[in-house]
Amino acid sequence: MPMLLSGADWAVALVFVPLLAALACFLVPRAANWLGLLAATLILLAALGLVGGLLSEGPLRVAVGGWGAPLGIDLWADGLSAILLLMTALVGFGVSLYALAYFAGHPRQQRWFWPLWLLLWTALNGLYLAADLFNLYVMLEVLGLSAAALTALSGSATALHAAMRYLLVSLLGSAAYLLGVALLYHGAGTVDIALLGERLEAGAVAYSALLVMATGLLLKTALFPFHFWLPPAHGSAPAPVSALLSALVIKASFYLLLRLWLELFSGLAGPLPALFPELLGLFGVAAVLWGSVQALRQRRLKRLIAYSTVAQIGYLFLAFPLAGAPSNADSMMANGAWQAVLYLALAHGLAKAAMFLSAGSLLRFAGHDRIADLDRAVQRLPLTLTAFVLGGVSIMGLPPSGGFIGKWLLLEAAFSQGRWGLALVVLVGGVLAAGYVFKVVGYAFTPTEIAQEGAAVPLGMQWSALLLAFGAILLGFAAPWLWPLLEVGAAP
Amino acid sequence: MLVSLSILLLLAGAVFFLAGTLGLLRFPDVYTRLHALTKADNLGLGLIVLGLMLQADSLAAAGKLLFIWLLLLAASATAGQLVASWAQGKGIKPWRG
Amino acid sequence: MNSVLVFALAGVGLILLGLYALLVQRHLLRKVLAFNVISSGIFLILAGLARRAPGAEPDPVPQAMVLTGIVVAVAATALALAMIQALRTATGRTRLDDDGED
Amino acid sequence: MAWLNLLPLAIDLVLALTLLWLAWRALSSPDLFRAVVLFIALGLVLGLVWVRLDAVDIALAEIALGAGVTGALLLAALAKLQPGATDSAEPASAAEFAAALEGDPDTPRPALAERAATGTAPIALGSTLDERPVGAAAGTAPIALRWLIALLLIPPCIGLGLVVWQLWVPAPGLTDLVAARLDESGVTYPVTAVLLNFRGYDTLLELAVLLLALIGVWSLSPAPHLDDAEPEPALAALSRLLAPLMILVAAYLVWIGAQAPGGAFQAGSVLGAAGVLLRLSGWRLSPRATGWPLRLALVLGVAVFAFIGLAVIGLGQPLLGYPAGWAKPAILAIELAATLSIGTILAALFIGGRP
Repeated sequence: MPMLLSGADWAVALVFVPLLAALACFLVPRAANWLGLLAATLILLAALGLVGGLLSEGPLRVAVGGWGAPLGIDLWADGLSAILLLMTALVGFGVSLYALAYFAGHPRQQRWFWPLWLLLWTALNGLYLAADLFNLYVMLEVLGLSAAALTALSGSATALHAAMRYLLVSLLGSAAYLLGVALLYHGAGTVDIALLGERLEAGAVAYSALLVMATGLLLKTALFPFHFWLPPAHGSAPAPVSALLSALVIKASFYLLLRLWLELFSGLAGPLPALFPELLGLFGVAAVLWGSVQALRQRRLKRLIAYSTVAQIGYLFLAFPLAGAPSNADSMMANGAWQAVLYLALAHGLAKAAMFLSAGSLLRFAGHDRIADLDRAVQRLPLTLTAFVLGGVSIMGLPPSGGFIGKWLLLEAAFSQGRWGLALVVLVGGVLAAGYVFKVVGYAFTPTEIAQEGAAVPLGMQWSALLLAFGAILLGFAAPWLWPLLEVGAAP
Repeated sequence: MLVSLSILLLLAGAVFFLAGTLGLLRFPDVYTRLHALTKADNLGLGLIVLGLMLQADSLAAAGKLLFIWLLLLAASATAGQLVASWAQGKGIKPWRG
Repeated sequence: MNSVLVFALAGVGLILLGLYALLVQRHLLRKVLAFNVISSGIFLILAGLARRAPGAEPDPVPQAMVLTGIVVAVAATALALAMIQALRTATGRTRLDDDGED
Repeated sequence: MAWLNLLPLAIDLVLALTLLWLAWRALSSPDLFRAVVLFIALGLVLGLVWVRLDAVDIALAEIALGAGVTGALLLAALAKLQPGATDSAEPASAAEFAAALEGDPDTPRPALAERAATGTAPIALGSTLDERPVGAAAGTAPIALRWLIALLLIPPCIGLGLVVWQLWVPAPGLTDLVAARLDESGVTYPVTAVLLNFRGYDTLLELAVLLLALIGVWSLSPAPHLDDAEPEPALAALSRLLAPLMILVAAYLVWIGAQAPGGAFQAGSVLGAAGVLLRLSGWRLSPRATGWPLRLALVLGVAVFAFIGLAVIGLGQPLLGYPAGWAKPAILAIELAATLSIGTILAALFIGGRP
């Protein structure tokens, strides 16, 4: 890590590298592959640089334009945002590698994939770095529009249909969020999250802002019962896009909800802030059960993985009732339930990306993604199936994967508080996940009556998926490196 | 004095707008409606602009108002022409009796 | 009662009308119209309340935010309309199937 | 004469009710064309409301973008969506006219547009523009569901209304802070100072959103083939007259933005309207220009903004922190580039589809 650049410079690079690369890809489509790969590498470096900066300098706050909140816009980074930035960089890098090979046969899709994906990446990085509610709104819109356009990339009727619905949901979600921003601004005279945290008082304004913002963000995060748009969108997009949507995009709105809850609303007095986590937990339980059962019933591989995402989103929300009332702002991330959430989010990001990428390889190989006709895919695409299974191990929560650590922390929190019901849901969800992962694996071992022809799958597609799957497993060993980073608390 | 003249002009303009609106709502077909729209409106707006010009702070402001009216004349004349020729292209017969 | 409040409350009314139409109407173009009406309602609340102190200069920050919001809404509308046209070309339909709830 | 004090409030009440009525009609009208035109009228009344709220910038943007560009986009889309619509250029050109008519906020346009709306709608009713299905309510949800949705929506909205009521206490917001540091911003008009300096980061991303929408539109489909039929002579004549004038107005709006309402977005939409007008009257970009020169014009705004924002870091300034004394030229350069890009993007969005 060259010490020439400070954490602030890395933060700026995280937003501007993908933005400028997107412009360059749009301007010179012929060079898009190389520009995209270059940008992905630089972003990965910048994310590592930012992590290094945080570890040595502590939490970061950058006043854009030098004005400082509340007049100007601030960027901030603490352990929570740095970890999500790092996950985004890792998954984004893996998916970019995959996309090089995947889109080689689709020049039209390739041409638009890169600028749209790099703008999506700009929005993700910008969102994790933003300390300003209105800036977050703009980031959410960049995110929503680019995600919807990417969903429609293949141009098929189902994809367009899913993308249209996704776009409407996403726009409605951002509008609800913006309404909350308007109420908070007029209630407290600022849109800076840290300042708002100091000024916001319990009352009708704060509660209504919480309700509309949470509704908008839950809609975007696709928590049950707002999940209806997710399976078609994630199931019909091109495989690299599905991976990005499932692994990264829903995490962004989840992060924002978590951030708002931690910084603004959880400390407020009153019945609503007490009731709110329980309600989210209830939705989470329903999501785990409903998503898993639906995943078991699917006949198409990508649909199955998409429903698995619905279930895994549920786990993230089980932590809300378990986290309890915050004792003070600094120890929030020392709370076992929040650590569990972060681990689950990371593990899901890596594992789900690996699974969707594998599904894309299988689709390329067989020309379809009917689970029943996988026809000895294990023998014929061993790398891909390994990636799928390793991702599945993390989703099931088997040791030593990252998913295991996350679920373990969650169970620990549930047991220590005597919340047996929630613990049971965590376990049942794991069993159901095992059911749908092994359903796929089982068919992949079975020969079908009519032997299936297979097309060649580029090695780049296979290895990049495997890389991400290994990441999901290795995450289980990464705890000693992650906790110190997580303790880099939010900047005051 | 100037103010009452201005008010008079503004009111007259409003009357023309009202008449134009009535014509638009009550006239039987596209061509007659266009007639109500373009003629009454151009005159109505002209009167209102004239009334406002009398109250303008500076010559420049009055000039701008006049300019707005001229632009609107050009635009509404063209729009009227476009709508009419489109209707004719569609084979819509002018209303008779 | 003053005009600022009147317009802010009209903003709430626009949100209500827009939400209702978004849920009830099936033609996608109408949903796009409804989304724009909702946005306008939110803008009225955001920038309308910026003029609360009587006689004083209105707060420029929410005004700038609404300007940004209007541009974003236009961009979103353009993308949505293009998507509707692509959907129409691909399927011949201008509404979402099984569209009761969203 | 106490009643004279109540007159402004009465006017505002009438405006607010008109707003709601137009919204309701626009959203419930069975004829799509009528719905769109009513929606444009709604945008124009909203423009008046913004003037009443002393938000002239928003009024300009609302009328140019919210009513004008959005309306033109909606009508163009409608023309392409209609079953059996062959001559898509003409309804669109009429639409552009409705939009071009409303160029300036100081004339009593809403009444005009309202009448233009009701005036042209019957034409549409007679033609294929009507999408009214045979089954009366097929375009909406079943009646029971509609009631349920309405009943479910009303309580939260009443709650929101109460919260807004509660928020109606004089609060300065950031007015004083903006005023205190206006001198350092390089411009003398507060809204422009917020947009391009204090919160310039948002504006940069907002430009990126516009570009993103265009990339999305281009990724979806190629541009529709426009037949090279002779344009209306009247339209051609008008566009020859208006296009140079609009470019002049755009330049004026950028320049005036430093001290009064105006700026890149309003100017850009005027420029975009000029482009649309030229296109409708038969003018085409030469094929050589539709490649990278066009793309360069599209990205220029974001690129110049980002470049200046990053270059100042090399001078020891924070991101987007213009050095003392350089704020005004920097903002002017950014606004000029942004205006060009916004105009090009809006015109390209109207045409729709990649070249």
